[in-house]
Amino acid sequence: MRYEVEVEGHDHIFEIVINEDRVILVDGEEVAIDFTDLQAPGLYSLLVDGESFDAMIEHQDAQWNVLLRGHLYEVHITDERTRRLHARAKMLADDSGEAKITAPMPGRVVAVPVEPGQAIAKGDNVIILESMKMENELKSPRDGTVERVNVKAGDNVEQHAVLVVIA
Amino acid sequence: MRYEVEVEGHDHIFEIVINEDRVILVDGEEVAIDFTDLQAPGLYSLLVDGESFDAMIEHQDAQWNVLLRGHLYEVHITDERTRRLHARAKMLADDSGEAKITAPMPGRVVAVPVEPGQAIAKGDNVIILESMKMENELKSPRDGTVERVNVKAGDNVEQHAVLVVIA
Amino acid sequence: MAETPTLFRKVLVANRGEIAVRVIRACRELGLQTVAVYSDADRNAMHVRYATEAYHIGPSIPAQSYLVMDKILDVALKTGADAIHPGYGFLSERAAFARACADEGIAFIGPNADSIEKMGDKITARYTMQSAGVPVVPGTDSKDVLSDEDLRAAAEQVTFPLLIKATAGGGGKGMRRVHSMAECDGALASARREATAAFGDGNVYLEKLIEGARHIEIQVLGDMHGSVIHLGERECSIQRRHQKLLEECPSPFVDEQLRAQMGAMAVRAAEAVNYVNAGTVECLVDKDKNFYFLEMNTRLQVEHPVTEMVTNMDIVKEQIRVARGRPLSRTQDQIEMNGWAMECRINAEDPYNNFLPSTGTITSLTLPSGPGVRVDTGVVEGDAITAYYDPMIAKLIVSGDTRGEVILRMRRALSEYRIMGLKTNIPFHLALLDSLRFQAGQFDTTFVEERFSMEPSEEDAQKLRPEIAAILAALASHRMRQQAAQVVGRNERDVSNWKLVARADKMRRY
Amino acid sequence: MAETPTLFRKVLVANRGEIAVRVIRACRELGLQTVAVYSDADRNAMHVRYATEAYHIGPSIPAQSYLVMDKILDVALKTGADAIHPGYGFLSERAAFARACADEGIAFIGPNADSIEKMGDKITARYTMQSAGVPVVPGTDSKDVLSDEDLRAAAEQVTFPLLIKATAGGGGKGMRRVHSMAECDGALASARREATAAFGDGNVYLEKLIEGARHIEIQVLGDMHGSVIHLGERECSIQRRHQKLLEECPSPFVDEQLRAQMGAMAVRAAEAVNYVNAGTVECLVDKDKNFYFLEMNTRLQVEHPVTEMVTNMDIVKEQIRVARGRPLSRTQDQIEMNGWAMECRINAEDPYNNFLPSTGTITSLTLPSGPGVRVDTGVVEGDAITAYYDPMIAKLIVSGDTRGEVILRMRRALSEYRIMGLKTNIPFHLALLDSLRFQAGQFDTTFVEERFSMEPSEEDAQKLRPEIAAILAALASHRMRQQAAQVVGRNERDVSNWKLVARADKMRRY
Repeated sequence: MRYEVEVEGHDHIFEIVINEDRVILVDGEEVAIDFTDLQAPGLYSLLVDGESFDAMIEHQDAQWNVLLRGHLYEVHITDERTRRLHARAKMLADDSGEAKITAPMPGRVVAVPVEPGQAIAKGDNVIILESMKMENELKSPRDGTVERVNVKAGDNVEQHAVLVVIA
Repeated sequence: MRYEVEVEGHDHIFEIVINEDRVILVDGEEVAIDFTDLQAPGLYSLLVDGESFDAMIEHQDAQWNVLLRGHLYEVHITDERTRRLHARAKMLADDSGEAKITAPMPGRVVAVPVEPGQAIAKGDNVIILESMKMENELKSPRDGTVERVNVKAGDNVEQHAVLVVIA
Repeated sequence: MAETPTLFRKVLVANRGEIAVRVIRACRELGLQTVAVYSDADRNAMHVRYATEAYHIGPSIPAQSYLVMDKILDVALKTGADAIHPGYGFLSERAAFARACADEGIAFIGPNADSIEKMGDKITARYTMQSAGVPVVPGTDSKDVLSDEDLRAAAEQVTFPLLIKATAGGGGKGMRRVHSMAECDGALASARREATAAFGDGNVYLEKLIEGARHIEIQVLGDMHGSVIHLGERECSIQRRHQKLLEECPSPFVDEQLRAQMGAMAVRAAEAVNYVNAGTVECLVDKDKNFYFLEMNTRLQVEHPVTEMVTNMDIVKEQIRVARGRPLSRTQDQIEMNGWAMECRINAEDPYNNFLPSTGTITSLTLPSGPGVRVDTGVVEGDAITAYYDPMIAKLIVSGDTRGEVILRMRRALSEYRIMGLKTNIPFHLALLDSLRFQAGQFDTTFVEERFSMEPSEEDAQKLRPEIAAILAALASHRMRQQAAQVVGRNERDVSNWKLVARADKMRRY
Repeated sequence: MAETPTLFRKVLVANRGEIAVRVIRACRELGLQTVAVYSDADRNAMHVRYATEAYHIGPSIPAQSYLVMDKILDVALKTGADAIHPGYGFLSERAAFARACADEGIAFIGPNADSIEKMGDKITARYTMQSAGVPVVPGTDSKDVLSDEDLRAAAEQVTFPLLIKATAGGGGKGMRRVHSMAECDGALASARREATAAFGDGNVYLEKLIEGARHIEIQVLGDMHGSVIHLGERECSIQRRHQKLLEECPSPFVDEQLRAQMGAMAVRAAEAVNYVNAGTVECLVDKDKNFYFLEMNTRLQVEHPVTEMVTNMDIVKEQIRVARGRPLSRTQDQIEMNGWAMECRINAEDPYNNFLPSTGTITSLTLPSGPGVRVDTGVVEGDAITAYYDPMIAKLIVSGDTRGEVILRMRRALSEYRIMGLKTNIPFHLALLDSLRFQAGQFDTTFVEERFSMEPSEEDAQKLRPEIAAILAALASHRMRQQAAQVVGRNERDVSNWKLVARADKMRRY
């Protein structure tokens, strides 16, 4: 099986081929590995040429988070075909699709300092959400216009609820 | 559901009726309880009239081991009919059925100080088994005669293997 | 003031989480019975299971359970508890609660209601301290309730930058930093809102923002026989949004002379309110080692363990001792500080995503252990972390001979700590320990927010291993596909294999 | 003798389990890289995961992996390790291994080969100690290999009761207590068999059995500059079949004077063999406080942590320090003993069934934590405990101000320790701590076998709660039936519910 693996923030794309149990190909080079998953779901042990790595790994679809030696690596895995499709889709969507501001946790909306139609800049506060007794400011991920506001001050919201949509 | 519960070594038999969630009958008396099982299989929390008990429970068939506040209770649970049958079977079997000496863990047989036909007393050594680098003496649970010896010195045995049968 | 020693038999712990467990442990080690109280969310919590008795007191929302005095007093009376330990937060600094306990003949393991009152209102506390000759941070000097208009006027006099603080405050709630008049209105509104939510009291006052200041506090202990001693300082400048994240004892900034001065000041402050039991005098210390009284926390402090490790005194046991009317077990002369200790607060929050709180179920948990490592926690595997309570799920405390040894040991312990199922700030602590300024002890209260980043330094970036991360992700992904294929390919799984079940379960959760 | 300090960069740990983890932790805290070695059974073990590098060295049987010098030296040379820490057991007391390390230019973190040799052969050690004026237990005085006939003859002179001991011995292996000539032959045969299996050497000798004696040992440390110091004693009389189960520091039986005498004797013993690094002089102490040299363990001792807690010295870091050629960090004058510490060895064995070893997979694990609690362990949840290795899976170490506080704290910690999936001796330790004789410090090495029972005392029996056990079992049984019915009654389980999966899994395992 051939994987294209992109490690974000480090400008690295690796081509990794996994066929045998103990030897994989990384950008064409053979690498001796010993990979096991531990009882705890998400905990793995990897030996690479004897070097020992203990990692916590979780994923959502093609997005993988690898916590290794205190650093978080965000990793995208695709096979080649999927990768091309994604690249194109991303190009089309960038700065033109909708951006949804969702509730990162359950909480109560304290204030909504924006209203539909309003132009906003990246980093502007769009929602103030109280959770665990603290106010948390949710900011716009990019420039745009407020397309929809689904909540008002005082509302209790569930995790992942879409609060505001930026167009 | 009605259970007859015998706690060994304490000469207690309780009749316990469980129908509702929060109230059970113990020997006819209502007892308020709150019983939950924790994530770890075998770990339970019980509140009885507010008193808090944290227990480790495991069982094999009708034999339950309850480890509670540092003490092990051996508990037999039966419904009434089963209990009567068992009592009768036990009466018939006592001191007359076979007693099997089994390997409590994998190991190597070091010596077999008994042979078939030999009369032995309760507490006599019947097998010396080496495991984890120590010799362990397995003793006869009662008086009787050695009926069968299934192993010889030097044999490697699996856990639960029947080593000697006492008749 | 002297009272006959009272023998406690049973202590009710009016709290939850790690501090309830901490108090129950101390009681068990003193042979005392314990009574836990719990909300809906906490039926299976450690504090319920470790206590001798446990009683349900209502829904998960604190306002309907842990904050309801009557419910807790009812349990105490019903169970015949001789004493109540309030922990920190919740009812710990409510004078009315201390008073209600006293009225019912139940010992409140903490200061008397008067001391709480005098220190609880931050404005009154400022006055009391000024009268006792304790230096306070310059700020609004009125004892009256201040309107927004009053505050705007006062702001000009206090001069910017300044802090808005809640009169009933504590824990950074209702606190806002303001740099100019333009920011004033918004900050006032938001501070009052947060203060109202947290304390049911929206009143605020102003304090000059002392720039480059450290937050250093002194632990004090008083008994009913008039003795007050201090146990030295704690360095608490590592904060984010006024929430402490890492504390240490001693402070790398404090020398013997400053310790003696601050200690004497703290004892004076405590004596000014006839203080009994454990308390903490929080101070700001500026670059020139001038110190200012900020507030006194009239309760056990979250970070008390670092003082315990260095002074070798069990502060909770000492609290129980003095609440029984006995004299403090040591005099000031007998307090020695040996070695170094550090505490990392382990919070359920995502350091890679603006420290947003993270909720979920702890699917797997490995505690660090070995020499010099202490964990004070209130959660075990399988526990759910909800939005009802504080996101702090544990305190990792490390001690050793020197600050250097402790930093290396903390790094080791953090890297052994494995919490699966939700995000924690462990990567933040690791990054902090790697920062050269932290290692050199060069930081103030603004350090984390203004001069710290989760991005590795250039030097540390050299040590990154993106290829290993890529290999790990690819292998994990590959294995998951294989296992999914296996499971789908069977009509019936081999149910005797617990690992397979765990794996199948894992896969579904992704 | 003095050598230039060597900077270590990388240490190979030639061991497994808790002691390998202990050494790796110390190395990490010193900024040293670590190399682990592992057998088939240990691929996922903590020591493999916590080390910087890890190499497979063969099958699970120690004779084909952890005991094979060449395999370990190969890994050291391949990885460029500067030093090897042998832990305890395995190769730690093989003079040939220490010598082979030296020949390859690798520092052996332990004494030199000559010291090991002189102390390793127990007969030679007796002679050496007698020459140095150290009192030894009366016994056979021949240096020759003794036949069964020789030994029977010598037995008459030594007089019964006596002990048969393995010449190459240690850890109680090949040791037998003999009360009369009639028992002699059987005991000799079985002792020789066990000694051959454990050491590859079936030679034995005889020692008078000192009745009512305590097993008390002195920790010593030596450096390459000729300094030898002692860190006081450890009380190790709580044993079963010559296996220590619980150790404490200090000993309730030792006063300042005896400590000084035994300490001086231990230093003399170490100096007699030019001892460098950490070692332990084991003694018997009779009722009248006469003490006799038993043997010297030329390695780190299992129970070293109790000394660490009381002297506040990290013995493993000190071992690395002196192996680098540096002087000891403290002189004898600087050694202070403060407070009390106790260690319970947590073994996978069934105290209710003649302490038979228990194997299996750890399905769930909760470590005790909080103030004064240290756990040194080599296993985590999911690990399999096999019959290949020692049944000791962890050491629970507790420290506090007084022996009384420590006993109560240990009770508290033991009751928090939850290991599911196999039997452990935790109930034994709890019962021991409850015994009045133990609490009073009145015990000798025969206490556990001859005067202790797992049955509760009459007083403790009053506290038993058979009705609660009955209720618990009935409720657990009832719930299991209900859940079984639920699962069977559905075509498809709700797979998003992880608790249900865990329960279903649990049920199948029963």
